[in-house]
Amino acid sequence: MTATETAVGEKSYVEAVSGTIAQLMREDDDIFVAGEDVGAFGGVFSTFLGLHAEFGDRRVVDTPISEQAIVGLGIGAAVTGLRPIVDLMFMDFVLVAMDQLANQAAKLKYMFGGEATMPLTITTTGGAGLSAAAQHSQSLEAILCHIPGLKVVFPSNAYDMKGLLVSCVREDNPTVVVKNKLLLGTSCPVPDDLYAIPLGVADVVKEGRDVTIVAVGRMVNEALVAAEKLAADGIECEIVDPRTLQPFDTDTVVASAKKTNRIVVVHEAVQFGGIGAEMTAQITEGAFDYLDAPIHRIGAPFAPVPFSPALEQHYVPNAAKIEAGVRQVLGR
Amino acid sequence: MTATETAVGEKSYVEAVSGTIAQLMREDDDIFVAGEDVGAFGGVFSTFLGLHAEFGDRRVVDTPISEQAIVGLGIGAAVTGLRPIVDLMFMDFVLVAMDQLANQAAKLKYMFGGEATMPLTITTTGGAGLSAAAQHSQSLEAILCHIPGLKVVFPSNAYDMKGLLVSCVREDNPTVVVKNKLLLGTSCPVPDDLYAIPLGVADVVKEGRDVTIVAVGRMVNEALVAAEKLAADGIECEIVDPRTLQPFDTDTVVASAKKTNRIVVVHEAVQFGGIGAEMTAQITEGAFDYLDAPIHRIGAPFAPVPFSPALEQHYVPNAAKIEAGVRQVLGR
Amino acid sequence: MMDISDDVLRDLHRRMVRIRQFEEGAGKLAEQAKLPGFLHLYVGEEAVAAGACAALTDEDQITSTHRGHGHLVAKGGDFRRMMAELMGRATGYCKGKGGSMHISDLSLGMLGANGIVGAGTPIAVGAAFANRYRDNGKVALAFFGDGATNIGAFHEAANMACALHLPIVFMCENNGYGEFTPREKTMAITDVVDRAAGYGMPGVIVDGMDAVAVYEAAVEAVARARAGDGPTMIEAKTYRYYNHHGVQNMGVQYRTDDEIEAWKKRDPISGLEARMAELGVMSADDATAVWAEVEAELGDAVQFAEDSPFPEPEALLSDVYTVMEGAAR
Amino acid sequence: MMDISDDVLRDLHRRMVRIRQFEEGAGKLAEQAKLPGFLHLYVGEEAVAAGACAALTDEDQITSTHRGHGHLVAKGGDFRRMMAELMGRATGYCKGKGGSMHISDLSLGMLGANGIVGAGTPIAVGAAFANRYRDNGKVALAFFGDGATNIGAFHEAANMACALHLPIVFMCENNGYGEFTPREKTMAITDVVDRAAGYGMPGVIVDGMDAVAVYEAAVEAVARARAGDGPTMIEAKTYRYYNHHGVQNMGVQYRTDDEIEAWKKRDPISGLEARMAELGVMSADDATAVWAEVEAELGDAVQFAEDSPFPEPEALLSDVYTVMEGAAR
Ligand SMILES: Cc1ncc(C[n+]2csc(CCOP(=O)(O)OP(=O)(O)O)c2C)c(N)n1
Ligand SMILES: Cc1ncc(C[n+]2csc(CCOP(=O)(O)OP(=O)(O)O)c2C)c(N)n1
Ligand SMILES: [Mg+2]
Ligand SMILES: [Mg+2]
Repeated sequence: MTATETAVGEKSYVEAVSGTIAQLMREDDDIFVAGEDVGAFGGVFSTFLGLHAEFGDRRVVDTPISEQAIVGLGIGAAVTGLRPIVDLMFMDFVLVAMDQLANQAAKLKYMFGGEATMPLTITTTGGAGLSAAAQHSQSLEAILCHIPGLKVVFPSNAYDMKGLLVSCVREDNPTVVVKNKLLLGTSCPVPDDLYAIPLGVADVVKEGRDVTIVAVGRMVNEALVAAEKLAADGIECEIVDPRTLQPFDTDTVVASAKKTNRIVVVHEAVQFGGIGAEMTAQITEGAFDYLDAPIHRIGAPFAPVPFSPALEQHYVPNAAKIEAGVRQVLGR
Repeated sequence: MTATETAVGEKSYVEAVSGTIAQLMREDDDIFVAGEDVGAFGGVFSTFLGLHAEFGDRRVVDTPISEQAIVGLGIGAAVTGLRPIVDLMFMDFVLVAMDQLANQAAKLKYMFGGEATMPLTITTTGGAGLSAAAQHSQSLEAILCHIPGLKVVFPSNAYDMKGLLVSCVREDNPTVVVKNKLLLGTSCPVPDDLYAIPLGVADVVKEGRDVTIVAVGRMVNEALVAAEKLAADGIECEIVDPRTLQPFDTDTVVASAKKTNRIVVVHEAVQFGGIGAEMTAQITEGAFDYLDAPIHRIGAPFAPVPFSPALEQHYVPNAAKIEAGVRQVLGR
Repeated sequence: MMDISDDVLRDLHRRMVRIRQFEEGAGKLAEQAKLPGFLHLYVGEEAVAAGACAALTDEDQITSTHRGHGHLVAKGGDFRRMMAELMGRATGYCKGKGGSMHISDLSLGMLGANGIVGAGTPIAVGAAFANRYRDNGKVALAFFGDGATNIGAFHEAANMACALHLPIVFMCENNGYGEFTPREKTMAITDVVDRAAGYGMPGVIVDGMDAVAVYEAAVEAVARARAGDGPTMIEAKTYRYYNHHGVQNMGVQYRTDDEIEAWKKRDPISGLEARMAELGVMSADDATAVWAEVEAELGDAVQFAEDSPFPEPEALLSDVYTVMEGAAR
Repeated sequence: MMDISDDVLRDLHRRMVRIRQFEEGAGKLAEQAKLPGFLHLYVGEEAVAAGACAALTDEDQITSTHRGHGHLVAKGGDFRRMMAELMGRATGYCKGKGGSMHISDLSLGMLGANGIVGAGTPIAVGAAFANRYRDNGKVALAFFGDGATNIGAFHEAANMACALHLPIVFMCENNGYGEFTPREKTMAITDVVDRAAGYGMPGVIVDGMDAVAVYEAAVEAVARARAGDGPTMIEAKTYRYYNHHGVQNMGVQYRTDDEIEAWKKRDPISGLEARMAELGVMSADDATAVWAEVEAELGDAVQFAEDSPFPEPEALLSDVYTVMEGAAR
């Protein structure tokens, strides 16, 4: 984390979204926000709270329930020079707007031979844990990362949220910022001033020599809990948070693999075809001779997200599963 | 290939679609076909030719340009007892219908606690090579394979097309059958009678001891060409065609990896996050101690599909790239 | 106006009371934190589900929305299995896998609540297609909100149903809001039914606080569909008493108390009770008896649900696919 | 009827002749297998693009379709860069990366042909939003086909534009077919413009074989939009002379020769030439001169394209992203 010389206060993940957007909007009139219930209501997750009161109808726009047109609105406004921030309330709704995201926003510049710029930020909220069931709990980042032209960030805490959001909004390419439902209420020290965390740079959250845990989003917290338990047994975990999933910081992850020789990758998404598969492939490619054990992947099982808490708690990866995974790759 | 005791004739990949559907429709009135231009016109790739003439308006239905409603039509009809075959003309249009596919068809049974059956077959046509550019050339199977509830088949020749299509139409779960544009005109001996190739069973297309090439769809042909060239140098390639990508036949692929110890995986889709990443991860998990070299992945580069033949020819993986990949994993 | 029999009036009343009690009961349980997940209550809109479903046979199909309990109750849903589902129990309609937003009963033709706005409408088109295909005389009816008519899936469904001339009824529950945003901000028209002409189907507006009015319009539309005369759109002007989800009208004042009170004065159940009393069809005692009966049904269902086991962890991996006899995997 | 100046008539004529010649030229090259990929020709529909774009300024934006050459030509597209793009050359509008289906010129406000039916319309809404946001007086115009009005993206775009009261014109090219399927099979209405009322915007039908009629309607709609009075839908009844793609009316007889001939009798260019001759605005010689001039422009463009290099393989990986100064990667 690069500290800046400004006041630092405890801020929640939610404030890291709404407050940062407000700061960015103050310095650039080209930025506007559009989405369902983002206006006076402030967004169903409160991540846009206060924006409408400060910036009014012109810059904070309630839209119809029209995910395709919401993204299209962003594309058309971005390609004609504005810097839209558009919200898809739940990450599951990305699937409703998938053509506009993947066939239009992602490809437009390339199809036009480079002429266009697309400074479009799409925010959305993913993840399970609220008994919101199969259509309101998904983690679909692997799908987005497979589409050339998009960039995807997945902040695991309020500090990263602010820094990555700043980079995304200032980026001239379409970005998707994934908020996590269970992180919304978490907080950590966050500088008051704007600062940017560059896209494509992983964060070594914790150094360790025995094993590397590559953890995505909220799983970073679970990895920290697991690491603490393992430390009691003398096992030192290194934890790498990619922060950006597309572009992916292969170098940092591979360097860590070369150092520890044993790897666990963990994300909330379904394991089959998840971003962990790509990570596993990249680490195998980049550090084959350094690996002392098969890379252990942890993701959700091959099922939709179940409703009942009795099932959902077994569905979502957690510290216990990470701990077990680490013990497995270490053989102890 | 399991041979049946019936007449066998040379049939094209296109006939393997249209002819097989006709045979299936003759024996089961619950089967119908719906999609854009599938009626009297026979589909833009002729894969539905003759069906309307034989079965008429009731069973072969031209739809509006409404990919979401086309899939929804299939879902509603399947859950009330019919066996729809619905067509999404180009695989790129899967993205337009993604909510109905991934949030509805795939999850309905699970969300309903198992009560529903969903005998829905979705056909679509993917792949590059026709200068159809970024929105008419994609291979998006990795996205579909990441969604629990869908099954995905990717036939590499007319024989497999027939047998897999039969299994899909008779399957009580939603399946996606991916036709490949450049394979449409290819042909091979195909039994006249109906036969089923079970879903989830890979085909060892060619045995060999030096290296395993896991090749998806049309890449099987390219792998065969590469293998022939390599054979001249005394390199014996084993070629595995997964045929079904979801469920994936891990056992056959891992067994081959344990035998040859060196692996190349190849598909047309973008390499980052492609199904090859999942294969690589699974092979690493299942045959870690057997691998003598990093698994070599071949896929499209991280860019949309370009229009100009001058670019597209370098975009799509081919025999030369496979040959180079094999030489790399063998170090010779 | 149709000649409505006393039995129909009693039937409409009973359906509405069942919805009201189920929803109020669910709301109370939610306040006690006994219901996980989101809860979108149907209270206030009972006349729509009751009127529409009374016009259908048990075999006819409906598709529903995120606000689906009322639809399932109106179609004859079992309180026990519903309440168990809302509590995430193994005895629930979906074995605890779906919850409030995916509640369904295929045997009653209820093809599922749906968490994706508008996504049920193309599925209803598919059911209607199957009905026509089999010539089985069944009709499909799609419930959806005013907000849902702004989404692409609804449009494609409405157009396809008309193009294929299917036996279907499009039943719009216009409660004036999509979540916390009033209709005026999201569409430039006042009456959703103005969209019907663009698909080539007739459209009618009914008072969605009047179950009889909804019933009459639905009977006509269902008859049209059954006769092979194609789709109809009905717009029922209605109102939800509670918040978009949960039981409080919490947070930002997106609706005024006056507005809420004005609608409550037109309550569909007390309205019908008054009318039935006037017609001599139902005395105050009769009405009380219905409420008491349903209250007992609810109490039993809550008890059943609370006594029911949670699903076992193994259940996580079943029901993803239908297991095929003799198939690989 | 408006008072149309002689200059406007000449302008409309010239735009149409440029489209016709470009398209016939492209068709010939396709027959010689010189054009890779799909080719969707605009021949027959020239009056729509010409009339609409003549009503726009150079700064106004358009979004287009798979059948987009005509739109770009009408907006002032450069034949050289267009032809080079169709041939996949590095000198083309998209450096050979987009081809016919993605041809675009942002400097002319042409925000791209589009391979996904209907997908351009929400993008036009975004451009219109930006115009209003900046209060720059510009208007966006979305071209789309009759078939496109059946897809969700169109619906969402039309509704959103009306809800937000944006400066936009929806220009429907109703040529009676979506690919090989007649309109009658895919919608239950005859006039696409019947959909306009469902969004709350005025809708007008014009003769799409008459550039002046299209122009007049477009001028009015553009003025409305520019004045802040919101969207308009225009339906131009027109016809494509060639097949859905390619130059032959090959394969299944989905259209009769009689039908094609009847429309050709109402050819938009010869129609306008006759009218201009009658009005004394353009003699036969004048007309011939225009054709000859454009023919020379075309010949030059074809030559330019054929002389142009193909893109280098390295170009494959550029233009995926805008490279950010000082950014990681
Ligand atoms: C595609 C999609 N977008 C957004 C949502 C979030 N959402 C749930 S209910 C709702 C409002 C729906 O409004 P309406 O259709 O009028 O139904 P009502 O809630 O008023 O009954 C929204 C926006 C969703 N579930 N699905
Ligand atoms: C989403 C989508 N579905 C299907 C297609 C295939 N397709 C290309 S053009 C076309 C017909 C479009 O009809 P219309 O909008 O009337 O335009 P026209 O070709 O008549 O100008 C179709 C179905 C597509 N490109 N995109
Ligand atoms: Mg509503
Ligand atoms: Mg058309």
